[in-house]
Amino acid sequence: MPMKSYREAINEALVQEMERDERVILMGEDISGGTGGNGDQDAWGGPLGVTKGLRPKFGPDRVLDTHLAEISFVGAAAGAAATGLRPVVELMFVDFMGVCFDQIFNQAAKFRYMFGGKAVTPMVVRMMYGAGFRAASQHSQCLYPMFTHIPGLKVALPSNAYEAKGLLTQAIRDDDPVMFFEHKMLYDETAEVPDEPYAIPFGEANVTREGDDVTVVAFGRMVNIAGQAADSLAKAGITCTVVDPRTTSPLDTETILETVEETGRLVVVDEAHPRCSMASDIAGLVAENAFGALKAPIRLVTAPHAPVPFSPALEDAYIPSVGKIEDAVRDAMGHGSREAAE
Amino acid sequence: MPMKSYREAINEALVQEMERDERVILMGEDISGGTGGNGDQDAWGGPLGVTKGLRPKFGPDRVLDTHLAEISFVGAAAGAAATGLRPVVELMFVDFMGVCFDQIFNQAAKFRYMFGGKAVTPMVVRMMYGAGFRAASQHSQCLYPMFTHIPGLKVALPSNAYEAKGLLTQAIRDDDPVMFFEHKMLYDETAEVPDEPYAIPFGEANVTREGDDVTVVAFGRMVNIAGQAADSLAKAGITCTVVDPRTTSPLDTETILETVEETGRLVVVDEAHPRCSMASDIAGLVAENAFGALKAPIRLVTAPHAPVPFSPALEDAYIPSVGKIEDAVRDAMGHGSREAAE
Amino acid sequence: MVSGLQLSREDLTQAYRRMRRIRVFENALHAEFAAGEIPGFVHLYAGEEASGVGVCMHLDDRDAIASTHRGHGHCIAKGVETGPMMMEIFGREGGICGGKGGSMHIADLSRGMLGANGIVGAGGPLACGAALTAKTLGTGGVGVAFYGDGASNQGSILESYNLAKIWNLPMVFVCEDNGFAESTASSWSVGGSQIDRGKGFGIPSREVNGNDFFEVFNTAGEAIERARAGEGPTLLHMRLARYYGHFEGDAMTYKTAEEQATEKANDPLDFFRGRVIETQLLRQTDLDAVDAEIDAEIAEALAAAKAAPMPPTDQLTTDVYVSY
Amino acid sequence: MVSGLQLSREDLTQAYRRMRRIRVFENALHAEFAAGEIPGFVHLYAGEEASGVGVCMHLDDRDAIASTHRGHGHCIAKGVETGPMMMEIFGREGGICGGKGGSMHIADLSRGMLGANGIVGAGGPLACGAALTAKTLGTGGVGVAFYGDGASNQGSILESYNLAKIWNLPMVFVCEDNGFAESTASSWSVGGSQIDRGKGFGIPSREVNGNDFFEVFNTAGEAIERARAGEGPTLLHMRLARYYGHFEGDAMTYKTAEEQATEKANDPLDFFRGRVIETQLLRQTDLDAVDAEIDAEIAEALAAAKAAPMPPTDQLTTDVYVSY
Ligand SMILES: Cc1ncc(C[n+]2csc(CCOP(=O)(O)OP(=O)(O)O)c2C)c(N)n1
Ligand SMILES: Cc1ncc(C[n+]2csc(CCOP(=O)(O)OP(=O)(O)O)c2C)c(N)n1
Ligand SMILES: [Mg+2]
Ligand SMILES: [Mg+2]
Repeated sequence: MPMKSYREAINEALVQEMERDERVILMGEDISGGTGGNGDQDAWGGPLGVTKGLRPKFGPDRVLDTHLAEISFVGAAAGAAATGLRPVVELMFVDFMGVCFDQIFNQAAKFRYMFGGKAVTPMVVRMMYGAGFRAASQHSQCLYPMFTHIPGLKVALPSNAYEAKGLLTQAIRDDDPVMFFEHKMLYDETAEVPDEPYAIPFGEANVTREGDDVTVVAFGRMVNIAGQAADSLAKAGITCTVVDPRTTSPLDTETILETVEETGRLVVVDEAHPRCSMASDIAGLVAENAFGALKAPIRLVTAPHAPVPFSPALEDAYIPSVGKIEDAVRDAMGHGSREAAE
Repeated sequence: MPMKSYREAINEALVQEMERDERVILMGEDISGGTGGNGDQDAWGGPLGVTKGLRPKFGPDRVLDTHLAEISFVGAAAGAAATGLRPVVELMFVDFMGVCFDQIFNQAAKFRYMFGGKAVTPMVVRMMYGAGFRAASQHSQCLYPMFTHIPGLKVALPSNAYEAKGLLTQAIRDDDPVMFFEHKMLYDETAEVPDEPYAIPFGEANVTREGDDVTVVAFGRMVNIAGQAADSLAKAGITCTVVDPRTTSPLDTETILETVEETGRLVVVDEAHPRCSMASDIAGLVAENAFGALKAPIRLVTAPHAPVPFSPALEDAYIPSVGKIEDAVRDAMGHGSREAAE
Repeated sequence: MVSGLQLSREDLTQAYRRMRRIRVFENALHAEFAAGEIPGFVHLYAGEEASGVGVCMHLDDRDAIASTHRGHGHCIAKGVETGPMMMEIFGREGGICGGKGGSMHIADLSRGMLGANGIVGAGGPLACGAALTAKTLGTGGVGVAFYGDGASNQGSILESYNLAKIWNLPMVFVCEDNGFAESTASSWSVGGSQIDRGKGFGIPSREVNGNDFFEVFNTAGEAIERARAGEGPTLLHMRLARYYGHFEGDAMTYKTAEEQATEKANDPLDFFRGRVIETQLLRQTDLDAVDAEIDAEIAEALAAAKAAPMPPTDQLTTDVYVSY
Repeated sequence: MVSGLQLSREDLTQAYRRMRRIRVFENALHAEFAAGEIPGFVHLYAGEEASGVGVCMHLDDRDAIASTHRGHGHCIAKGVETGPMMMEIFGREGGICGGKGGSMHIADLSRGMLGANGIVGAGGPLACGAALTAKTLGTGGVGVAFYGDGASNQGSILESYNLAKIWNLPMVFVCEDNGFAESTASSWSVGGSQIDRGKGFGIPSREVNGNDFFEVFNTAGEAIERARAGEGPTLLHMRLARYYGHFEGDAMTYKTAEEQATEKANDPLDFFRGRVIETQLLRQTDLDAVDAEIDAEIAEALAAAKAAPMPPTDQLTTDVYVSY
C-alpha cells in the first residue's frame, strides 16, 4: 500500500469527497491563498500546505478563501450546511475557536435539537491542535474536551495518516457537525494509506496493541506516544492494550470497558489540560461502569494545569512523554491487586 | 442574622467592595439601564435586577452600561484589569460566552503566564447559568466545566446567598480572573447573610452535611438538591456527607478525598452535560487518589448529553433531581462492599 | 419592479393578512403571558409588522431568512403556520420544534426560516451561509438577515457585512431599529449611523420608515432584485418601534409616556389601512374580513395549543444527532 | 503641536534610533531563523518602522499600546529593551517573559506594552480597556491599538470602534495595512475602505502614508492630542509594506517581483534619512553614529541570548496564577 503523509491523506480525502459530491465546498483563510493579489494564485494552500492544489482543481466557487473573520465564515458554513451545502471549514488553529465558538456550540450544534429534529447540519470544522511546534500559549492548545462536552457535536482525532483519511471521509459524509482535530506535529508523519476512498465509522475504537496487564486509552497524537511506551514496556514484560477511541464523541465506551474488564488496570493519556478533560472523562466512565474489574487506581497522564509555554525546554516538559506513560503504567502495576492497594 | 436573597447578597457584595476600593468598576448590558433614553435612568439594574441602585450610588463612571457587543467590553475589562482597574463585568447569561470566549480564555486567563508572571488581571466575570427557567437551549447552560478546563481562570459557584456574598467578595479582591456563576433559579432564595463584608477563601470546600455512608459532591444549585436528597435518605437510615467545593478551580481536593476515605462511596452531582464535566473530573480525582478507599462504583448524576429543552415537561426531566440523587446513593449502597461488587 | 401601490388586490390583502396575523398573534401572547400561561422568555414583534412583511412579500421558498429573539413576526411573514408556532410557544407536543425550542428557537427550514435565535447577532453569518448556498447552487435565492439596533454593534453582524460584500453574496441586511436594545437607547449605543456603516463596507444602504409598509416594500424590492441579479448585498435601516416591553414583564419605564404615545400614533397597521382606503386599493370590508379570519385563526391556534399534551419525556434525548 | 519637522535634534535622532533598532533587530532574526536558530513562528516588522515609531514618539508610560503577532516593532517603539526581547525570542531564561511567551507574546506592562498577541484583532478591546483605565483614573493616558488590514475585518476590532466612540475613550486605532493578511490581498478582503468604516462609526479617520515618518508623526500627534483632550477616538489608516514574508519561511510568491521592488523603493528608513539630510535637520554622521550604536546593541543582544540558559523545567507550572 502506498505511504502517504497525514497532510497528503487529508488532502486526498478532501479531493475524493469533493469529486463524489458537488455540495462539498471548502472555506478558510488562505486555504488557497493569493486571492486578490497579482502574484501566484493558490500561493499557500493553507498555512501548512494541507489544501494545496484544491482551488486549481475545483475552482474558486468550491474552494473559498475567506477574510480574516471567523465568526462570519464559520457561521456562514453553519448556515450553508443547514440549507443544502456540505461545507468543510478550516479554522486553522483550534486556539482561534474563542472568536467564533458561538456559531459552533450554540448554532450548528443545537439546530437539530432546538428545531425538533428537522435540521441537518453537515459541516466539518478542520483545526490544528497540540503542542510541540514551539508555537506558544495561543497556538498549541488541545481544547477537544470542550467540544466533547457539547451535545450535538461530534469530535474526531485521527492519530495517523490512515486514520486521517478515513475519519475525514466519514466526517464529510456525516450529517452532523464534526469537529476534526489535526495534530500539527503529525502532518509529515507517513502511514500506509489506500488510494481509494474509505470511511472509518465514528464511535468505533481502534485497538492498536493488545496486552494483558494494563489498558492504555490515548487520544490523537498521544496514541503514538502511548504505543511507543507500550512497546518499551513489553520488553520489560509488561503488556498493554492500547486503545485509540478515534472519536471522543461519540465514544466507544464498550471497547474501553471491555479491555478494562480484561486487564483490570487503566492509564489514560490526554495531551489536554487535566481538569474536565478526556482523561477524567474516561476515568469517570470506568470508575462508574467497570469498577469491579479495577485492580489498581486509575492513572491519568496529561499536560499540566498551565498554558503551553514557548521555550522548547519547557514545552518538552509540558507534553506527556513516553517516560511519563511508562511510569504511570508501572505505577498501576505496582498496585498489582486490590489488597496491595489497601 | 438578617435574611437576604441571593440577589441582594450579590448586590451587597458589589456595593461594599466598590466602597472599599475605588478601582472596582462594573460594566455590562443594562446593568443600570435606560442609558441614552428619555425615560427612567437605572431603569433595569440588570435583566434580573441584581445590579439595581448601583449607578445612582456610584455614578456612571463606575457603573458602565455597555453596548451589545461582548467581545469589546469583556476584552476591555481584561485590558482595564491589566492596567490598574478591578472590573466586574456582567455577561448576563453564560451561554453568551461563545461570542467573547477568546478574550477570556486566550487573553485574561493567559496574560500572567505568557508574560512570565509580570501581569496581574483582577477581573470578575459574572454570569447566570443553569436550567429551570424555561429559557431553552441558549439561555440555560452550565458550561462551568469548560472554564474549569482552562488554566489561569478561577471558577466560583455559590450555592446560596451566604456563599454568594462571601465568594463574590473574594472574587473581587482576588488578583486572578474569576468566573462567577450565579444560578438563575437561586436569585429569590434567601439565607442568613451578615451585613458586614466577608470573604470566603477559594479552594476551601464547605461540608454541608456529615454522614457515614456516602460522599456526595455537588456544585452550585445542586448542593441544595443534594442536601434535600441527603435529608430524605437520612430518614431511611442512609447518611451522606455532602460537599460543596464552592470553587471548581481551585478545587479542594483534600476535603473531597478525605471524606471519600471515610465513607468509601462517591456520588457526584453536576447540572452540566456529562462529558468532560465536573462529575467526571471528581470521579477521575477519586479513582486516581482514593481508589483504595472505594467500596463501590462511583455514581455520576448529571444532565443528559442533550441541549436544554424548552418544554417544562422536558426541562423538568432534564435537571438532576432529588429522586435521581437518592437512586444513585442507594445504588452505591447496594454495592456495600468490594466483594459485593465483584 | 412593481411598487407597493401597484400591487394586486390579492397581494395587498395578503400583506395585510400577514401583518394582522402577527399583531393578533402577539397580542394573544401578551395576554396569555400576563395570565401566567406561557413559560420562559417571550419577546413580541407587535409594532414592527411592516418591516418583516414588507421584506418577506418579495421572498419565496428559495429564499432564507435568519431571525432574532423577537422572531414570531419574521416566521409569520415568511409563511410559517401559526398553529404549530403557538403549540411551540406553549411547549407542547405538536409544536413546530416538538416543544424543544420555544419562542426563541422557532424555525421552519422547509419555509426558508432559519430560526429565531437566542444569541443576538448570530443570524447574520447564518443568512450569509444561506446566501452562499443559493449562489453556489444557482437557485436564484437570497439570504436576509433581520437584526436589531443592539445587534448592529455585534461583531457577528459587522463581519457579515464584509463577508457579504467581498463574496458578493445575494444578501439583504435588515436592521430593525426600534430605538432600544433592552433598555438602552440606540441613539446612544450606535456610534455613527447604520447607513454610513454599511457604506463604509461598500454596501448600498438606505434608511427606511419601517412603519410604512409601502416604503419598506419598495426599498426591499430593489435590494432583493439587486441580490438576485448578482449585484451583492444591500443594507436597509428600518426605523420603527416595538409596542410592548423588551420581553414580557418589562415595564418599559425607559420610554416616556409621550414617546410611547407617538409610537402608537405611527402604528404600521393603521398606516396601511389608511393608505389602502385613501387610495381605494382595498375597501374597509376587505380589511374587516381579514380581521375576522385572523381572529378566528389565532383563537383556534390558542385553543389547540392549550389543549395539546406536553411532549413525553422520552423525547428528552432524541434529535441531538442525526446518528450517534 | 510640533510637527515632525519641528522636532529637536535629540528627538529626531531618537526616532531614527528606534526605527533603526527595529530594522536591525528584525534583520538579525531573519538571518537567525534561516539558520535554524529560532523556534516557532516569527513575524517580522521590517518595513513598517515609521508607523510604530511615528505613533509611539508621542507616548509615555501613562499610555498603553496593544500589539499583534507582528509585535517586535511596537515593543521597541514603546521602549521595551532589546536584550530581554531577544532572549525571549530564543526561549531563554532571562527573556522578558521568562521564555514562556516567545515572539508572539512579548509584553512589558511597566512600559505600557500590553503584549504582542497571537489572536488577530484581540488587541482592540484590550487597548480600549487601557484607555478606560486612563479615563477612569484620570491619568491623561491614551490607549493605542495597532492591527493589520486582515484584523480590520475581525469583530473584535469593529466592535472596539463603537465602544471607543460611545464611551468616548482616549483611543487611537492604527490600522497597519501592509496589503496582505498572510497571502490574501487587502484590496480584495476589505470591503469599502478603512476610513469610511471609521467614519461610519462616527470616528474621525485619516489615510496616512505609513512610509513617511513625518506624516505618521503629525497625524498621530493630532489623534493623541484629541484623545488626551477628551475628544474621543481617531482612526489612522497606515499604508505601508512588510519586507519579509508573512512569517519567516513564507516565500511570498503572492507578490510579484515588481511589487516587492516598489516596496523596497519606499523604504521608510531611506525616506527618513533622505528627508532629514535634505532639510539639514540631521547630518549623515549623526545617522552613521546611530547605525553603529544599534549594530553593536543588537549584536550584543544576540550573543547574550544565544549564551543564555534555557529556563529550568520547574518554571513550567509557575506564573499561572497570582495565588491558587
Ligand atoms: C450575544 C448576546 N448578548 C446579549 C443577549 C441578551 N439580549 C437579548 S435581546 C437583547 C437586546 C437586543 O436588542 P436589539 O438587537 O435592538 O433587538 P430588539 O430586542 O430591540 O428587537 C439582549 C441584550 C443575547 N441574547 N445575546
Ligand atoms: C483569530 C485569528 N485568526 C487567524 C489567525 C492566523 N493569522 C495570524 S496572522 C494572520 C494574518 C494577519 O493579517 P494582518 O492583520 O493584515 O496583519 P499582518 O500579518 O499583515 O501584519 C492570520 C490569518 C490568528 N492568529 N488569529
Ligand atoms: Mg432594538
Ligand atoms: Mg496585513
